[in-house]
Amino acid sequence: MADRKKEKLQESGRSAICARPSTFAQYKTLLMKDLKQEFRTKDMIVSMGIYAVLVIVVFGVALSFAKPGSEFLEVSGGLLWSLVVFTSLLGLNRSFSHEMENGCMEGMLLAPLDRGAVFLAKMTSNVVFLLIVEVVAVPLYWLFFSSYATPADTAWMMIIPLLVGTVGIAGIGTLLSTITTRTRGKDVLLALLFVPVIFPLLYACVSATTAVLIGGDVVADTLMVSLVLAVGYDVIMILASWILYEFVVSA
Amino acid sequence: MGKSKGASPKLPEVGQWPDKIAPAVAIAGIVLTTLGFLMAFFYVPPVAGAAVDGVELIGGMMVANKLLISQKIFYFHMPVAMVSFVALAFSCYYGVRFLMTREWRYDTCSAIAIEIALVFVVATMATGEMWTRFEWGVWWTWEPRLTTYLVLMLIVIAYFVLRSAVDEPERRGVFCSVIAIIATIDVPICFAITRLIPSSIHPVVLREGGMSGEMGMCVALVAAGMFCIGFALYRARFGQVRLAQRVEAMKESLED
Amino acid sequence: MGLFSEKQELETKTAVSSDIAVSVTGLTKTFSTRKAVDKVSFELPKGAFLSVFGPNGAGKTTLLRMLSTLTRPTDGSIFIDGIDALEEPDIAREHMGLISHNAMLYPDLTAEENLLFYARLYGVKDPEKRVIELLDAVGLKHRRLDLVRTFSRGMTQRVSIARALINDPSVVLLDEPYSGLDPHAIEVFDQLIESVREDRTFIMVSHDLEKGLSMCTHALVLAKGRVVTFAERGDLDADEFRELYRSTVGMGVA
Amino acid sequence: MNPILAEIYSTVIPSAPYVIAAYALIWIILLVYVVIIMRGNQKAQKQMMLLEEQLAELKAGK
Repeated sequence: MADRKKEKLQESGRSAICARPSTFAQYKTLLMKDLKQEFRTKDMIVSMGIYAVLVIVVFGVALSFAKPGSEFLEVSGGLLWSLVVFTSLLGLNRSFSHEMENGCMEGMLLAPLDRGAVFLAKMTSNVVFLLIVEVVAVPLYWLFFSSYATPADTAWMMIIPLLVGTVGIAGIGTLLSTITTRTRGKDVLLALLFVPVIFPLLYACVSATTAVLIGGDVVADTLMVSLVLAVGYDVIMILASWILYEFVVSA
Repeated sequence: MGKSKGASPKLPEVGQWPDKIAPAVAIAGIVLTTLGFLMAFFYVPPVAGAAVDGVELIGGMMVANKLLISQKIFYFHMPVAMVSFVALAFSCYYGVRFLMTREWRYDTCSAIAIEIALVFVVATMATGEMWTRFEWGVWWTWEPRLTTYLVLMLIVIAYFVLRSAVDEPERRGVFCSVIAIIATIDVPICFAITRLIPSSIHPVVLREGGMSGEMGMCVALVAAGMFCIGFALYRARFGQVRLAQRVEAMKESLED
Repeated sequence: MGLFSEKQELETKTAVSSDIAVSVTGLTKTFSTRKAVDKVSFELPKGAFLSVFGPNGAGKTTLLRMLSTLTRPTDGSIFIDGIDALEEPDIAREHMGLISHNAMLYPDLTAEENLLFYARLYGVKDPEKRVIELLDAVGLKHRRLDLVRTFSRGMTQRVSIARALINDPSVVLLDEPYSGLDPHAIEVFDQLIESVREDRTFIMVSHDLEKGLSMCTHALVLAKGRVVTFAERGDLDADEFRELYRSTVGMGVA
Repeated sequence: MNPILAEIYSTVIPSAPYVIAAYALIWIILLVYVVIIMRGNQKAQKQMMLLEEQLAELKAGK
């Protein structure tokens, strides 16, 4: 029915110059805009990067009295993920700053645009920025704490939980930051909403990362279970966010 | 998401059938919980604790373990937790209804339901806290059940902070409904993940184990009682909030 | 023949003859208890210019936001070019453009990038050509590679006009476009509106009575969300209208 | 009481305060909520009386 209607409108001449683009095309346009804007101003990446380094410095001071040894490996899985969570919180808070500046959010909503495309584009851009910061921060973490302990040789597998976790964080984070971006006291509110909701993903990713860092037999059982659950969380939550996004963005 | 054309669906309102049975349900709740309380302490045998080097004949049974009274907390702890989940599920249901029809009444119902959930989660945390304090001698352990309730309480608190942070009614309704839905999806996942992933640091102590017949019956009795109390509280709060809203509406109509 | 009968049936379904550009019936918006817009109805022929007047809080902006599909009305219907804006918001949006006091442009993108972004969102055929054409029309072709952040308020507003016209809309909504513009910028703005006026319908919300009256073909006065008067410019006596306007604005403020 | 029996019941006394506290807390929390509802009702009723007076004046005044 919709195509026939579209044909009819073509004939009506007035909006002849508009051929409604496919959702993927709109997704690409939105994503390109986000990336171009961010790589030009770089305010989100730079602030997240500096914040991550500062968090590592705080960890350094906090652990300066801990005696090095294998226990450090058990702890560092959690430390890494607290670094990722707080850095992504900072990034998510600013993810809509460009949109809010000149009322551009409404400019987007005026276009015949599938709201899901907005969600996916913003989520993808958040994932990209988070990964860039993680690629810098995680090796830096191990550099600074190399004197404490060297992780097991399976440590490179840490990339998998990091990836799964970042996608989950960006998914849910985009929905929650769309909610909190227009409210008072938005940074506290985003953290207050974000941490409990992301808790299961965090729990699974920390256990997966710790298993990978310690290596040996622990890897076998916990890693697979944790990753499967983390991916499960991602799928459920991102689907729910995608469906709910339409209500939230046009509220 | 078309507008609901035609007669607007029958909105939950004060004075409908639930309000007629609310007082009776309240009394039933009180009766059932007191019965459950008495049953927990006098009818159901205490759970066996650590072994004792010796045997004693008590009440026609050979007892070789410490008898734990502290486990009695469980008979109220579990039902209260169940009610809090059901209340959250109701809040999610009304949230979905609000998003579909944008009727304000559903937003009010969703907020009240999650308020009931908060009351019962706080009760769950209180009883859980007492049990942890005695069972493991510490005020808090990151044991799966406790952490899940903590996460649930945090989300519900976040719901109310969000509710007060947004002024515009339409936007507040949509945001709060979405959070109620996300919370209802998130909590079961919390439950599952914290149980399925064996946290290597300290193994999950599965205290409940099998429930004997009497224990199960007692829990069921208290649970029924708690559901009645929860329902009665919901209706009472709903009546009070509706009265306040009607007063507000009158104030506004008198102004212009 | 099938297609033809199909078209016929579509026309009658929307029950709006083709020369009516905007038809609004019984439009209402209630925020919990307060009625921001209360049963507003009017019809505008193609090419009309409607000025909407009224005191603060009369519901002018809410009305405009509903017309532009940014806010969902609680009740009533909106037809843009015969399309039901509530049933098919996306198709209605293809026919509309909005110019408001905030420019809806990304300060860190250049004027050209901003317009290209919106052109691609609307799916405009051959966006580059269209963007250059529009920027030329608003006299900013030579500044198209500069960041919008570096533009003056007047220049930003002109790029905003170009943005609103990117999809060649048949209905253009103006939400207090003059706020923050100096006299020269206002004059340029008016010329631009005049230049694109043929065969397009405009709805403008503004406090500036003289400006609104001079440009409009229809006038609508709102107070407390309800229509006070809706009249053609022709059979409107200017002084009587000013008197009416002053009384409604007075009543609104009390 | 022979030692074994004493040991069997050894946990009862120490656990008593916690059990009592647990049940008391539930009762208190529910009571607090009921009080909140009642106070809300009273506040609303008071405002309603005020409004009725205002309405009466308006009617009388017209």
